[in-house]
Amino acid sequence: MEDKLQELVVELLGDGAMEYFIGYRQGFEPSHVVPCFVTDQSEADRLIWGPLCLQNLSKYVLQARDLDGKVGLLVKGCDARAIVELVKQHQIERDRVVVVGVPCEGQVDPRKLEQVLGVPMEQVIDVEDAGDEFLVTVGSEVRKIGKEQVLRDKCFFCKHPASFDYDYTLGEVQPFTIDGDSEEYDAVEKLEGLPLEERRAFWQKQFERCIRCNACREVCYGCYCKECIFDRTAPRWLDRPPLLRENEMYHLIRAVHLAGRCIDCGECERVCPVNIPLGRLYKKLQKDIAELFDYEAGMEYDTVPPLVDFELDDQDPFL
Amino acid sequence: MASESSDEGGNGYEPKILVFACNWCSYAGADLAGVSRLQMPANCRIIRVMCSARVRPEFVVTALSKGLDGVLVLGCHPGDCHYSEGNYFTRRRGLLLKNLLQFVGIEPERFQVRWVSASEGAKFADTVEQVTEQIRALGPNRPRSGNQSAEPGDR
Amino acid sequence: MDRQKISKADLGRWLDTIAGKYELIGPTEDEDIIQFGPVQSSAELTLDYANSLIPPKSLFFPPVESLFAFRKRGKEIQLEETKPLQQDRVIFGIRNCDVGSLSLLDRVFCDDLEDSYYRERRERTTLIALACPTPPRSSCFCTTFGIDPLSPAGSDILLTDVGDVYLVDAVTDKGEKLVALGEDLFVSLTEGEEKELQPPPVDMPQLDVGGLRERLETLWEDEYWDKLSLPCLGCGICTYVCPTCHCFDISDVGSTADGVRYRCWDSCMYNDFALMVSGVNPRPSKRERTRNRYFHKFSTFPSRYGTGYACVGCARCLVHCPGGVEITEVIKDISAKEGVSDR
Amino acid sequence: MPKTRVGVFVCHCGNNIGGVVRVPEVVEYARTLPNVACVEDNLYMCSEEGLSSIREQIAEHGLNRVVVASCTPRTHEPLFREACEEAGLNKYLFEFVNIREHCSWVHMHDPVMATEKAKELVRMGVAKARFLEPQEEFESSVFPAALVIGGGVAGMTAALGLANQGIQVHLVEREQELGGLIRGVRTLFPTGQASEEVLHPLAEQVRSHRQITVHLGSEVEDAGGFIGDFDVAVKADGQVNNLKVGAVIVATGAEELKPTGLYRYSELGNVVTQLEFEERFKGGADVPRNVVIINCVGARIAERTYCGRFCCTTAIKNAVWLKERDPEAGVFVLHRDVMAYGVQIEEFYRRAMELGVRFVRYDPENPPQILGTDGVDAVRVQHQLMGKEIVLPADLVVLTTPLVARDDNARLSKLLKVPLGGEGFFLEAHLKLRPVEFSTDGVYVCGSARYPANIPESVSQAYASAAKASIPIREGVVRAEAITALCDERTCSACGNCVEVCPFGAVELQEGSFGRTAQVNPAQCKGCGCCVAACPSGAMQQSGFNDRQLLSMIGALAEEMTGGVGE
Repeated sequence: MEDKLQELVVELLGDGAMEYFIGYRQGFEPSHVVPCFVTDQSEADRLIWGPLCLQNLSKYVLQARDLDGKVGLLVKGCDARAIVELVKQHQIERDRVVVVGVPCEGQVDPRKLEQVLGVPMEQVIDVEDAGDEFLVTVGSEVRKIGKEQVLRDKCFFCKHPASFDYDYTLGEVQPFTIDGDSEEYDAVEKLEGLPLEERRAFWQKQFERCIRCNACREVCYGCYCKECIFDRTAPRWLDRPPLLRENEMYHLIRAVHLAGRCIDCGECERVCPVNIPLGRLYKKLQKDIAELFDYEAGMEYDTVPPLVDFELDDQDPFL
Repeated sequence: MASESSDEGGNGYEPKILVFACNWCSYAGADLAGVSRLQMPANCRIIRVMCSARVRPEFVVTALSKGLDGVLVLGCHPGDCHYSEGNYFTRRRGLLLKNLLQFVGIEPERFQVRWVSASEGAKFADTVEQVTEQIRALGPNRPRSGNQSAEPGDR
Repeated sequence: MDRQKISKADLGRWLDTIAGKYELIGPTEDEDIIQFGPVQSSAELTLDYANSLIPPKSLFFPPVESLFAFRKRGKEIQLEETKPLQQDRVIFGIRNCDVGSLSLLDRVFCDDLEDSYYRERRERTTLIALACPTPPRSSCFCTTFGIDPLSPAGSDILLTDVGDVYLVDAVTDKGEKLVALGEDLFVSLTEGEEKELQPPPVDMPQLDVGGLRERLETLWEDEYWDKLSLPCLGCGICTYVCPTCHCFDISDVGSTADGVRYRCWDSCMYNDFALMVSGVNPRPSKRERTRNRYFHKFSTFPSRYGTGYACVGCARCLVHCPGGVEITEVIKDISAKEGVSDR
Repeated sequence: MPKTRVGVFVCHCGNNIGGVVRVPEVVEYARTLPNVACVEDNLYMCSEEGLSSIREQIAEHGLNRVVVASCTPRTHEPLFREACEEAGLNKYLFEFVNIREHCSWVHMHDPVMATEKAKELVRMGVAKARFLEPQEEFESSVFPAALVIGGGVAGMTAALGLANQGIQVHLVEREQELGGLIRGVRTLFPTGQASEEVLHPLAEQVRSHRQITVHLGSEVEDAGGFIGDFDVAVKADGQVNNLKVGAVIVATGAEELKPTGLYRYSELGNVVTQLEFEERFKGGADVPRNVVIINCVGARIAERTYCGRFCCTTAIKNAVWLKERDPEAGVFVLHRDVMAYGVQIEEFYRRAMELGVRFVRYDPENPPQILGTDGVDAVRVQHQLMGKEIVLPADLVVLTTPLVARDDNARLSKLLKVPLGGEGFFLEAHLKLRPVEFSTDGVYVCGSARYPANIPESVSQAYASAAKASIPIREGVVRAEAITALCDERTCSACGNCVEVCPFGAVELQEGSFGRTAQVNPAQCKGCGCCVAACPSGAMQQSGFNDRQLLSMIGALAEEMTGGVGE
């Protein structure tokens, strides 16, 4: 599949069909995959694809808006929904992006993999998708690990493994099975089920850790505001010091802003250097929005986002 | 940060509650309560907005974060909005925000939305009474790391 | 003091003795994150770590600290200065890259413009460095910048794991005082042991940084920065995990009557970092900001303070950058740049 | 930029505020607030003395923001804004703080808390005032025509009131005939004049007036727009007629309560309401001899607490009519109290007694009983004064019921965006100060649509509403309050949320000097602020209610500096 991808990129760059292509490459060590910007045909051989290609690259199309030509992008099924939302939210025109879909059969959560293997990721040389399991090379040994042990949480409940509205595709998704009896909203419901005090304690502990590096915001496709409300000085919504209450405000307000736009790509949680389980916050909103307003982000170009829409008979608990 | 009245829990604790009231219905309802001399607890402070849909959720989060004990958003009854549709947005935002705040452990009583029309002076008074008592029963909105007590560093 | 040893079993007892007299700080693990934090007893420490996520610079230059509280009563304003430390403290387990970063930060905070908060913390802290495990992580490159992961330079005591025991090098008075606290636990090495108990040599990739600064300084207008900044997301992770970054912001939080003046970390990667009141931003795009970061590390800082490069090879930014901007690649790329004549 | 200088003016409102809130304490407190340059109090801030003190202080202290802490902006804001303007200060640099309706009147027994609250409200007001900005009002033209809904006495009078000033009027009447409720009334009290004598000339004037277009058998199907520019769809016989008008008068009247279930009404043929009585015996033939009239039927009860106001008079009128045509008739009026207010009606009441009408007070706890099987034979009532039960022979029982709001009011209230009160009648902007206007500009009310009104009342209200409605039409332009939304195109990222939520289609994404951004058409914007709350970045703001102003109020309440330290 990598060959096919590289050939396609060489061709598209050669035709002038796009100015550059955004995919993945290996970083400083084999298990470290980073975004790769291919501006020249000669660099196309750096492109890779595999279960460690975690990033949602959609955010990068925003900075390509000033280009004269198009930008090409490798998207997994989940990430494709960000493109839909960006088009819907008037941030890009669909025909300015060359969407290359890639069949994804699940991504690896490096933290889970480290635990299962008992060795740090730096010793992992390769991870290959093999249907219901991953083939993981550690040193000279190849180990088979069931997907259910090491999949990213979001992949368990993947509803959209196939690319969505692509210009080119690298293949079809092969069906695969995952054992396990967890449900999509388990983590959210577990928290919902706790007494209020415990929920509070849980989140306070999370928010307290936040160093406000803004990585969750910067990586998020939906955070495309020219000037973030948190960066405004008149008025100043948020004090700069990362005190607990400021951090809590930051995360709650961000959640409110992303409500109905979050496509659950999981980037915020993945990049958080202090492991705040932001996914749970966003999953909660996703759950409520589905239940209350019957809406899922990123699925269609022509639906109205739920918080700028209403029904006359919306639930009304407010007396 | 805390005023004398909201310093401590227990006896003598007086919650401080921020109320947003839409100009056309709820603010008028509050005026009517006044004209009718309906007596109520003195814990609410009204900010007048033209429509309840002007109340951005950030205001609610900010107010609670800054230590106010509760936020009450009042609007026209659904269907009666002066601008036809505003309070429908208030309703959706309110639903979601209420759930979100509860999810992170903020008592649901601290953020409430109610519909009060221009003729419902009595309902306004009752609402103020109820919400005040509910929040009084909860006690002070525990500050998230007060200014002086912040323990910086040690990360 | 001569090189001594302490058995692994006794290390905890010594640290607990220290904890009775000092504030003891060391590596702990919580939510899968290694961080340096205060502990009551050695049992709370973890020894299974490569390095902390947030560098221990945070113990001297905290992510957020109150400088003073102010209170206004009528026309009168009272100030209450914050005491940086309640107690003398000991940091156990610091790695040599981070020890190296402190000597760079000392220049920033203690040279001509002294920062009393930093200085007090520095003076009242004893550092027990722990030599790095072998082999080092594949990302580490501290030796590139002349840091020896097995040297006691810069710390008060160096502990080196050589199997059942730690070798102990107390190299300062402060260090010797600590050793004295656990006197009977420490045994001097025999001559045989001196030779025998040696950590294996560190094998680490070494980058060529000779002439890096000179070459970099010719690249101010180079297109390289455009391409390099493409994957940068503009978050502050690289600067927050960097042991040598030291930019901060000061702001007042509180009411008009009561409040606190805080200092907190800031990041040159933020788009509003250099924004001026007039609305002018001298570093308007990621290109300028990325360039600034590397210029600062490899040119501005060395020229301002007459030191080596402001990088200690800890590799934190390399590992944690969500965009995959790799400082090692930058060093290689700059060194490989051709066709630009030296100034 | 000149330094912000806020003047705070605290009103005692006689004893209304000063009797509860310790005004001197509030005044002293206000002096300590940031940017406050002067603080004054006055017994009545709205008096000429109070207003001139505002004007003088503006000049003396170079005030560039004014805060008045007194009653409600809903009635008094224009007055204080005008005072500011007269002193050369843009009226949008004025902020109102309500310490009467929202404070002294509702915390009468707690002066300590009320005073604390007043101080905080003033603090919030000052905080907002610091960030107020001068505004220019947007002018729009007024379509020179008016719509009057309802062709009764009130509607016809209002239509004539406008038409006689040369204003084009559309009069919409649901029935096929003009006249409304009065068409079913035989005579009018206290003169006893036949209703036709009033109705026919009035209807004729309306019909023949060249400025009035009468739409009979018509109903308002849909309405939209705003003062100066309403679009109204009027439906008749399935045909929709679209009208454009600048003002609307609601004169839809009310209807008589049909007291089903009370006093065996609708069970017995000879138990009727007053209007049915007048209709049935219009010609004066076959009038029964013994008539018992029961008042307060379905009024002043738990589910309908109000007094119908002229039901008593109606009962007296018909009792007198019965007695005058047959002095031997037995006419009893069973009542709870007799409301015969004013000189003429009191006189009329006395005349009824002189004619031999017997007034018997009954106890609502023990109401009169209708006796008889196929029809009424007699009425048994506990005579409160005599303290014993009496049985009155009756050939006919007439029930006096109040007027009730029309069911259709709810629909019309939504279309016109005007409120209804608790009993379903239309609710005016202010009982005393704006009795024929709604809060919604350009819509007015008169007659029994508001509350049961007799003919003199309906007529005077109709004149009043016509006078009010003619103001914008004759001026030809209205100035919209400058509270519209405004997009900062520099920071707008064109997400389009504002476009989606705007109820008026006033926001569009358009190419401008900063690329594609949201842009607001001030002529269409009604200043609700929906779009502002929907804007994640804060690029969209509302004049007079911007984030900075509101956030500074929240901050002031929480005693924080949010909103920035004063400039």
